[in-house]
This record gives sequence, C-alpha cells and structure tokens, in this order.
Amino acid sequence: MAFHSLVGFLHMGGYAFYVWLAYGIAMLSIVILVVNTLMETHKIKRFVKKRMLRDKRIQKAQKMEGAL
Amino acid sequence: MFDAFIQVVIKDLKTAFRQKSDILNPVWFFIIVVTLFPLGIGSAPALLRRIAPDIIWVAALLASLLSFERLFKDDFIDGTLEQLMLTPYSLAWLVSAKVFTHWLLTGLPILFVSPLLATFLSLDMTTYFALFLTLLIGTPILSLLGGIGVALTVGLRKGGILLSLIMLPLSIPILIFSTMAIDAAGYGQPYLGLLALLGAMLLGAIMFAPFAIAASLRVSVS
Amino acid sequence: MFDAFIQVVIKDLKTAFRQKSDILNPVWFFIIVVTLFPLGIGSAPALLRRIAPDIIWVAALLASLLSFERLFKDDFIDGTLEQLMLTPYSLAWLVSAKVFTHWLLTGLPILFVSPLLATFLSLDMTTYFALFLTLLIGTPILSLLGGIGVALTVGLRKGGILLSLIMLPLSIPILIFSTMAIDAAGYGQPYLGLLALLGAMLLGAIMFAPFAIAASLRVSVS
Amino acid sequence: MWKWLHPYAKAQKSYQLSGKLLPWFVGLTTTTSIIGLVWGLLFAPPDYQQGDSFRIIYIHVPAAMMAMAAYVMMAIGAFIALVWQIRLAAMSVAATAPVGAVFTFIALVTGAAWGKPMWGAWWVWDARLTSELILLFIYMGIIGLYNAFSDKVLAGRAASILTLVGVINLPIIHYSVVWWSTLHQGATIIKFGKPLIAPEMLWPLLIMIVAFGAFLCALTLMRFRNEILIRESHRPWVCALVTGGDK
Amino acid sequence: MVNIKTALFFIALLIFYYLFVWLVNLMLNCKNLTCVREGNVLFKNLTFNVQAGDIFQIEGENGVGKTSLFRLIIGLSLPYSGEILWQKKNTVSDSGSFHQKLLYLGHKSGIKADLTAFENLQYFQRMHQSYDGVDLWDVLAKVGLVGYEDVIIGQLSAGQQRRVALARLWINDCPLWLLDEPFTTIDKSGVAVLEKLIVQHAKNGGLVMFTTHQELQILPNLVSKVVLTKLEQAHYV
Amino acid sequence: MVNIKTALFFIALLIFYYLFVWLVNLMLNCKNLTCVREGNVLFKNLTFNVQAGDIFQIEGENGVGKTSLFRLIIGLSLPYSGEILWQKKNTVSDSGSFHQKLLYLGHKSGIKADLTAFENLQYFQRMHQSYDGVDLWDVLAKVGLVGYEDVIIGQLSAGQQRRVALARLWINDCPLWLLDEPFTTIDKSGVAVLEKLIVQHAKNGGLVMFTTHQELQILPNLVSKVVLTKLEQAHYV
Ligand code: HEM
Ligand SMILES: Nc1ncnc2c1ncn2[C@@H]1O[C@H](COP(=O)(O)OP(=O)(O)OP(=O)(O)O)[C@@H](O)[C@H]1O
Ligand SMILES: Nc1ncnc2c1ncn2[C@@H]1O[C@H](COP(=O)(O)OP(=O)(O)OP(=O)(O)O)[C@@H](O)[C@H]1O
Ligand SMILES: [Mg+2]
Ligand SMILES: [Mg+2]
Repeated sequence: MAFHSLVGFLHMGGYAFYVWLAYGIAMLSIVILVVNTLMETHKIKRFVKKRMLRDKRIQKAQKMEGAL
Repeated sequence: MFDAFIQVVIKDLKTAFRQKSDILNPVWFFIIVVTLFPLGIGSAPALLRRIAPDIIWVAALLASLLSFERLFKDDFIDGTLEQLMLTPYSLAWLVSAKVFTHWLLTGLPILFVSPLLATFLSLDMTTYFALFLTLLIGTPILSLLGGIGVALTVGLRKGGILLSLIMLPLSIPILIFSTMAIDAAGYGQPYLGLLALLGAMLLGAIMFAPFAIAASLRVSVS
Repeated sequence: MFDAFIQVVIKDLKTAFRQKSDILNPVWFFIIVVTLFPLGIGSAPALLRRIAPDIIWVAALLASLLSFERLFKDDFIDGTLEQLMLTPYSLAWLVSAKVFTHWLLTGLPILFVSPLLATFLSLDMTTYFALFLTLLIGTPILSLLGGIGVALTVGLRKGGILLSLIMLPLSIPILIFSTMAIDAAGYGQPYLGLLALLGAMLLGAIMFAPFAIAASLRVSVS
Repeated sequence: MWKWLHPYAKAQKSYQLSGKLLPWFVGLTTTTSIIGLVWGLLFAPPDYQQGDSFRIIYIHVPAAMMAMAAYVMMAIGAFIALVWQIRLAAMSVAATAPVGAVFTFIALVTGAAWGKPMWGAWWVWDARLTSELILLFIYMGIIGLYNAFSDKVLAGRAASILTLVGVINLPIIHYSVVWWSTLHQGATIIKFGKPLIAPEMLWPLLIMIVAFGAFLCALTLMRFRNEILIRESHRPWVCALVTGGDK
Repeated sequence: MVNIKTALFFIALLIFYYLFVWLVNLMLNCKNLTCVREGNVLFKNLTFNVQAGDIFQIEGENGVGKTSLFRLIIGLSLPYSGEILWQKKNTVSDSGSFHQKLLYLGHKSGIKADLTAFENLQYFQRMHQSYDGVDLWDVLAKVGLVGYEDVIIGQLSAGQQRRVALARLWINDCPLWLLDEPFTTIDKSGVAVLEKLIVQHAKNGGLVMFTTHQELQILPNLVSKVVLTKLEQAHYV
Repeated sequence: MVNIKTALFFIALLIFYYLFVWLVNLMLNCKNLTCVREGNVLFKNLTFNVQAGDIFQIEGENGVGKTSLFRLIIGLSLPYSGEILWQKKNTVSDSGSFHQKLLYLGHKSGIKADLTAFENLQYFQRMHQSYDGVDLWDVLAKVGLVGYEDVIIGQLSAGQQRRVALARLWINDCPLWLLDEPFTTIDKSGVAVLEKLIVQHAKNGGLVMFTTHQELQILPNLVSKVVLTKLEQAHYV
C-alpha cells in the first residue's frame, strides 16, 4: 500500500488534479462509448419494430380511396 | 413573424443535424487548419504564441467561409429559396434567420473549442480572453458578410471560390482589428476601444446586411 | 485510350474556361490567404520570412482543397459521372485525366504566382527556389490525394467539409517535408534528400491513387 | 472458401458467435481492470522522480497502444473487405473505428494531463504527440465518412478504402513527424526514453494493457453486432430476434 | 304596384350584388406582357385574365416560354414590359399580399432532400400559417406515401419526391395555383387524383394555371388554353 | 433420292444457321434478380430475357423499383443476389465489353450545363468513338434545337435540356438502350419522333428497355411489359 490514508490517496502526492483529471476523463469517455453502443442497439431494435409496423400500415393503406 | 423566423432556424438546424458530421465539420476544419501551422513551423512556442491570434483568426475566417455556401446553395438548388421568397414575410427577416443559424453552426462551436486551440498554441490567459472576446463579436459579422457574398454568388453555377474572392477582402478589417486587440492584450495594453469598434461594426452589419442579402438574393434567383 | 484521356481533359478545361473566373479563383484564393497573414501579423520582415514557407504551403493546400470539389461534384450532380463509368475505358485512366486537369487549373497557376508571393513575404532567392521545387513536386500529390477524398465524398449531400477532414491529415506529410526542405534551403543545408522523398511519394501516388479514386467513385455512384 | 458459404447464414452465424464470445471479454475486462487499477493506484510505489503523477501511465500507455492496435485491426479488416468482397469485414472496420478513436482521445488527454506537471505545458509539438493527434484526425475522418453514407454497405466500402489509404500514409506521417521535430528541436522538449521501470510498477501496467485489449475486443464485438443488425434488418431472423425479446 | 317596386328593389339588389362580387372577385390580369430572355423575345403583348373558377393550361412546345411566363407572374423575374394585376393591384408593388394567395410549383420541387417528407410538409405548413388543422400524416397517405413519412427525401424515388412536393396542394388555402408540369414522373393513378383535385379547387372558386405535355383524362374538357407559339424572327420588340 | 439428300442438307444447314444466330444473337438475361435498398426488398427473383428486336417497358407505380432495376442492369449498383448476363457473359466481370454496347439515359441527363449543346454531343461522340461520320448539327436539328447549338445548356428550357440528352440516341451504335423516363418534359411532337426512333431501332435488331408513366401513341402495341408490383410485407429475403 503506497498511501496511508484516504486523504493521502486522493491527494496523490500533490498531483491530484492531473491524475484524477486523466482518470476522470478516461472513465467518462469510456462510459460514454459504452452507453452509446448500448443505445445504438436499442435504437436499431426500435427501428426494426417500427419498420414492421410500417409495413402493416402500408398494407392497410393499399386500398385507400382518392389517394394520389 | 417571429414564428417564421424560428421555423426557418429549426428547419436549417434539422437539416444540419440530419447529417451529423455537418455540425462538427466547420469546427474540425478550424482545428485542423490551426494544427497545420505548428506542423509547418515546428515547435517553437515563442514564435507560435506570437502568430497565434493571427492563425486562429484566419482559420476561423476560412472555416466560416467554407460553410457559407451551405447557407443558401442547397436551398437554391432544390428550389426552397424560391419558395422562401414566395412566403408573405419580409425576405430580409427570413434571411436573418438563416444567417443566425449559420452562426449557431459555425461561430458558436468555434468559440467552444477555442480554449483547446489556445493550449495548442501555448497562449496565456489574458491573450486568450481577448481572443475569445474578439471571436464572440467578430464571428457574427463574418456570418453576416458571408451571407452577402453567398447571396450574390448563389445563382452562379460555380460560386465556391468566387465567394471567397468577394468575402475575404470584406472581412479583412475584422481580422485586422481583432488581431490588433489581441496583440494589445498580449502586451498588457487596453483594447476596449478596438472591441467597441468591432461592436459598432457588428451593429452596422446587423442593421444593413439582411437587406443587402435580400436584395442580392432577388437578383440571383431571377 | 489516349484520345479518351484527352477528351476528358478538353471537356473539363472547356467547362472551367466557360466560367472565366473559375480559372483564376484558386489562385486568387491562394493570394488572398497569403496576404491575410502579413495583415494580421504586422510588418516584421524577419518573422514573416521565418514563417513564409509555411504560410505559402498551407495556402496552397487550402486553395487546392477548395477547388477539389469541383473536380467531381458537378459531374456527379448532372449525371456525367455515371456516363463516364459507362464508357468502355478503364475508370482509373479516365479519372487520371480529371486529376491532371485539376492540377492544370490549380497547381500550375499557383506555381506561376509563387514568385509574386515570395516577394510579398520577402523571401530570398535560394529559399524561393526550394519553395518552387517543392510546389512543383508537391501540388500534383495534393491533386491526387484530393481526388481520393473527393471521390469518397462526392455522393454525399454535404461532402464539403468532410472532404477537408479526410484530406488534411493525408496531406500533412507533404506539408512537413516541403517546409523542412525549404527551411533547410534557408539555412544553406542540402535538401535534395527531402525532394527525393517527395518525388517518391509522387510516384507512389501516381501509381496507386487512380485506382483508389476509381474504387471510391464506384462506391459513391451506386 | 468464404464465398461458398451460404450468403444468408454468414451474418447470422457471426452474430451468434460474437454473442457467445462477448461475455468472456467483458469478464476479462472487468477482472483485469479492477486488479490493475487497484494495484496501480494503491499498491505500486511512487516514482522517485515523478512522484505519484506517474500513475497516469496505467491508462496512458495501454490506451495509446490499443489505439494503434485498433487501427491495425481495422486495416486487416479493410483489406479483407476490399480484396475478397466480404461485407462482414467492412462491418468490423466500422465497428472498431469509434473504439480506436476514443482510445486515441484518452491517450491524448492523459498524456496532456501528464505533460503539464512534467513538462510544464499541456501540449508541445513533439513527434509522438503530433502523430497521435493526426491518428485521431484519421479516425474521425473514417467515422465521419462512414456515418455520412446512409446505405451501410456502401459506407463500409468507403470506410475500408479510406482506412487502407490511411495505412499507407501512417508510416509516412510517423517518419515525417519524427524527422521534422528532431530537426529543429533542441532541448525544449524533455524527451522521454524508456523508463527503467520497477517490476512492481510494471506488473500493473501489463495487466492494464490486457484489460484495455480485452475492452477493445468487447466493445468492438458489441458494435459489430450492432452493424450486423442494421445491415440485416430486412432479414427474417432479425425481425424474429427483435420481436422475440432480447437475445 | 307593390310588386313592381319589390321587383325593382330586388333587381337593384342583384345588380349591386353582382357589382360587389365582381369587385371582390379573385382575379389575375396579365396585361401586355412581353418577355425577353438573353435578348430573345419569347412572347409579346400577351394579355389574358384568369378568374375564380378558371383552369388555364399554358400550352406550347418546348422552350416557348411557359416557365418564363410563370416566373413573371409570381414576380421571380420582371417583365420587359406590361404588368400583372392581382385583385386590380400591381403584384410587384404589392407582393406581400399576392404571395399570400399564391401557390407555385416549379420544375424545381422546393423540398429539402435532407429532411423527411413529414418535416418538409410541416415546415411548409408553419411558414404559411394556414391550415394548421390538417393532419399531415393524412395528407401523406393521400399522396400515396404511407410508410415513407419518416424517410429522408433524398432516398425516395423520383416520383415519390414529386409527390411530396405535390402534397402541398392539400395543405394550403391559396386561391391561385401555378403548377409548372406537376405531372412529371407521377404515375397514372396519381395523375388521375391530381386532375380531380384541380377540378375540385376550381369549383371551390380557385384559380389554376398549369402546363403539361401529357395527355390528361378529365381536364381537357374543362380548361381554357393560352397557347404560346414561337415568334418569328421579325418580332423584335 | 437426291432430293431428300439435298433437303436434309438444307435442313441441317438451317438448323446450324439458327443455332449460330441463337448463339451470336444479342441477348440480355436477368436471372433471379433481388434488389434491396436500405433494408427494403424492392423485387425478388426477377427473371426475364431481352432479345434483339425486343422493346420492353418496365411498368409499375412510383417507387416500385424501376430505376433501381436499371441501375442494377448497367452495373451502377450490385444486386443483392442474382446475375445479369449479356451475350451469356456476366456483366459485372466483363463490364468493359458490355458498356461498349450500352446506352443509358437516366433521371439525371448526363449533360454539362456549362457547355453548349454542340460541345456536349461532341464529347459524347468522341468518348464513344463510334459514328464519327454523323453531322452533329444535323442531329441537333433533328431534336428541334436549330438555333440553340451554341447556347449554353444552362440557359435552355427544361424540355430543351432533355432534348440534348436524347440527341445521343442518334449518335451511337449501341444495340442496348436503357431509357429511364425519356419522355419527361418533352412536348407531344417530340414524343412522337422518339417513339418512331425506338421502333426503328428495334427493327434494326436493337434491344430497348424503357419506363414511362405517359400515354404513348405507337409503342403500346409493340412492347412487351415487365410489370413490377409492390411486395407484400411478408417478402423478407
Ligand atoms: C499529449 C501528450 C502525450 C501523447 C499524445 C502521448 C502519446 C504516447 C504514445 C503514442 C505512446 C506510445 C505507446 C506505445 O509505445 O505503444 C506513448 C507511450 C508512453 N508515454 Fe506518452 N504521450 C503523451 C505524453 C506523455 C507524457 C507527458 C509522459 C511522461 C512524462 C509520457 C510517458 C509515456 C511513457 C512512459 C510511454 C511508454 C513508452 C514505451 O513504450 O516504453 N507520455 N505515449
Ligand atoms: N438513393 C436511394 N437511397 C435509398 N433508397 C432509395 C434511393 N432511391 C430510391 N430508393 C428506394 O427504392 C425504391 C425504388 O426506387 P426507384 O427509384 O427504383 O423507383 P422507380 O420505380 O424508379 O420510381 P419512379 O417511377 O418514381 O421513378 C423507393 O421506394 C425508394 O424508397
Ligand atoms: N436560365 C435561362 N437563361 C437564359 N435563357 C433562358 C433560361 N431559361 C430559359 N431560357 C430561354 O427561354 C426560353 C423559354 O424557356 P422556358 O423555360 O420558359 O420554356 P418552357 O416553355 O417552360 O419550355 P419547357 O416545355 O421545355 O419547360 C428558352 O428558349 C430558353 O432558351
Ligand atoms: Mg418549362
Ligand atoms: Mg425512377
């Protein structure tokens, strides 16, 4: 164990700002990437569902009166 | 009236956001141009700091210029511009909306990334602050002037570079005043007067440019 | 084969000359960008001379970039590009003709005006000579690389700035080697090695770029 | 060989296979990164020169290495995609690019945050830094190009072409930058050579490299699955997958 | 006697009524229009009036000046001589109120390729304030674009793109329609629907001017024609 | 006996002749074409053959996939599955010789707005080497552009521009013509001339495929039709 207390750990021997900045931004960008990936999966599935609904709608509309 | 303004802004923003890269593009261009210079010059922080305001302003000018065309050209090609002129609203008012959108898409992002570039070019805090202020006042002027240039060239099949030809001389005063202000800030001198001058130019541009743009558009479309 | 090449060149030149300003545009842009810098920096000949090669090269790069789009975009919009792909000739060969025309319309004029700008930026004879040589070898590479970028983005509704995003990193080595060569010349050091390197890059580009362009065009058109 | 595989089965098979592989990589990532981080942040001794600021190394170096590894993966994928016309390979290029870009970004930011206390400046135009920055630009170009196409098959091909052009250019960029910044550069930059690193510092670093590698693979797989879903969205198996709950 | 008085009274009323209607009536007068493009005289002293309920077809071979005439009328370009009156008022000096009453559909369709069909119509609707009540999904269904509401226009076929532009005919209350070849790339069933719509609009008191080179089904019996012919070389203005 | 022998000989000759003609004959085979755009299946397993002398009209409502089919055939995009054969050879692997025999006219007209009509045709002629003998002024007269030979295309009317594109039909010796809505914005007399030209081309052993939504005069009796219909939802590949 290189640090004796939590405060010491957070202080990082005087380099707290730089170390935690580096780790923080790294974590943040990784989290954003993961969330983005998961959201994309979600979006694709929603899109496919929407398209299946749309196909149904198109079928229903096939016999509409007075349409162009 | 206001609703029409907002509708135009919304439409243009939507069009831009549809092509997601489109929003980032002017900024990326700006960043890349700024990084090109150190690449050529080599890393000599003092030298870089000396020419930094100039580089940043030229890059902003070019980024703004490149995205100007988008402002009206697309609308001209697909006929939306014709239709815009056939709405009951004042054309000058509607084009102000387009210019405003353009600033939102280029000027504003450039303001946001400017700290990053200040770091790249090793600017100090005071100078950066002056740079930021000049960009804040200057980029809207660029958008307005660019609007005039684009409106004049939009009907021509090859407006692209002709536009830059018209635009660049017009924007030289802004460039000069801005770099003067920044240099003054770098030497610790007062630069409020120069800022005020820029502000006055902005006011003038806001008052007159929309009408110039509207008139030019009428010429280009017929 | 050769006839087709020449036909394409003639057609593109004719199209450009029809819009007379089109030939002058890239050069004007180049000149204006180069003059913007002294305006911002103020008159400090030593400083200017120090950054002159850099400015000229960045300006050449941007001028070349701005006129790239014209290379294919117009042809894409009016369907001429489709028709070009339907001729019995190799597409790579035909696009070489287009790239060659582009160089004739941008690289060559830039070479011609470079003495003028060297004077503006108070370059001495040796440095200018090196600058000229690097421009002579470098601008064709820019045209070829630009061809790839344009071919990739021509089908997109908003290629403009995406193109610069793709292009600029690719052309950085040329910028660096060229400015290195010019700087070396300025210090009276030999720079033939660097020129040879640029020449090798040119050869490589001539060999591979047409195929990359052709492949990209096929993607963009379909 | 590839071409004779049934054209419909390939994508679905790959989707399922990658689904099976994914948990393993996720597991590997979590375990190694926890071990690596705890060891590196808490137990590794401070550097005698740099103090505790050196702990940035545990993300900086793995991120920088994986940023390049990602590009190598993409290049291989792009080559396969173009030469053998395999759509799945192009998808893998598209899947890897954002991950590589984020790693590059992390390497840049952590490097900058390390540079400020060490060199006194967030950024200097050193060869390594510069080529890393250009790598980021190239990644952004590939991503931007891919996203700009609406037809993802075409997008994949375009991105593959650009990736290959980038491959040819990367070494050129690398050497040009190295020569360039060593030509004029005197003592302005404190050059960092290979640090003589103590084993108790080195071990966590190696573990973190494994963690980042596993993470690269995991994320690439996830994005790869997304790409497959998008491009196969007209196929019955995707519809069944979507309506039949999560799988 | 009372009878005659009341009869006179009613006759007077009728006269006043017609006078009133005539005064208020929607009316487009083109007076002595001459159009010169690049030094060529396209037509000379063209005069005609369009009134409520009229359907005018501008006819003439390619390049005779139909599109140029339309652009004159709506004020996108100015005539060499002559003037255009809307409700007796010059359209150039009073363009705002004229444009409010005008729907123009040109060779260029005026829709944004980057927006979806729905967004395009929404923008049009908002810009023209009117007809806020109309359900755009309904309109899109009417032009046969069910299922394409959220597709970006650039990804539609030529005919589908034109349909989006035509959808505007359902969401406006402008009396004057100027349609420059509205039927291009529209398939047969689509053309039939459009024809019906135009007839309906005229019946409701609208004014329609259109051009086309196609054979139509219903319209030919109902239209008045303005036939433009190529001028002889001698006709210099 | 001699008679039978000679008869047999001639019969054999005839058979060989037909075999020869059949082998050499110009022929386009589309086999099991499936087209997917943006995840929508437009058509599935479409198979048809076009032979010398055939005129094919691709029919179908807006957005059914006619243009997409043309682009597949000429190789501007690749089919999801299936293949196209020209003279029994795959068009993708052997595109050079196929393109030599092919004339395509799409929604985009493929002429340069900055060049004059004459220059455009000259470029086309030179790029295709063939028909050097044709007098281009003559051809331009045939498409009704006398007096517009030296006008920049951008300054012509919509129909006139289309006419310049169509002028190519007179200056090529490609047997296979693919015309995507060639008649749009062309006036009636122009359409009649085009129809005659197409019939003539087929008679001379050419192959024509075209689409249109307009009523035609001569062609309807001569064409074979490929009718595309919208697929039901169930048709996922
Ligand atoms: C923005 C600034 C920086 C960037 C972009 C950057 C980038 C890189 C890159 C690309 C590598 C190569 C990884 C590999 O070999 O696979 C690397 C390695 C390394 N960096 Fe940085 N770096 C930066 C700042 C720093 C600073 C300030 C330090 C320490 C003072 C540092 C220390 C190291 C070390 C120790 C390595 C490992 C070298 C090795 O491979 O043995 N870096 N960095
Ligand atoms: N560029 C494109 N990107 C994606 N999808 C497209 C694109 N162009 C067309 N589509 C889709 O493909 C389908 C068929 O289009 P296509 O242009 O082949 O129709 P078409 O039969 O030629 O119609 P039209 O009669 O209107 O010309 C359309 O439903 C459209 O949604
Ligand atoms: N942009 C332009 N600049 C100069 N002259 C033009 C321009 N557009 C058209 N003209 C000329 O004006 C004449 C009439 O053109 P116009 O477009 O009005 O014809 P049109 O009747 O609409 O023909 P079409 O049936 O082909 O659409 C043409 O002969 C053309 O030469
Ligand atoms: Mg017309
Ligand atoms: Mg079509």
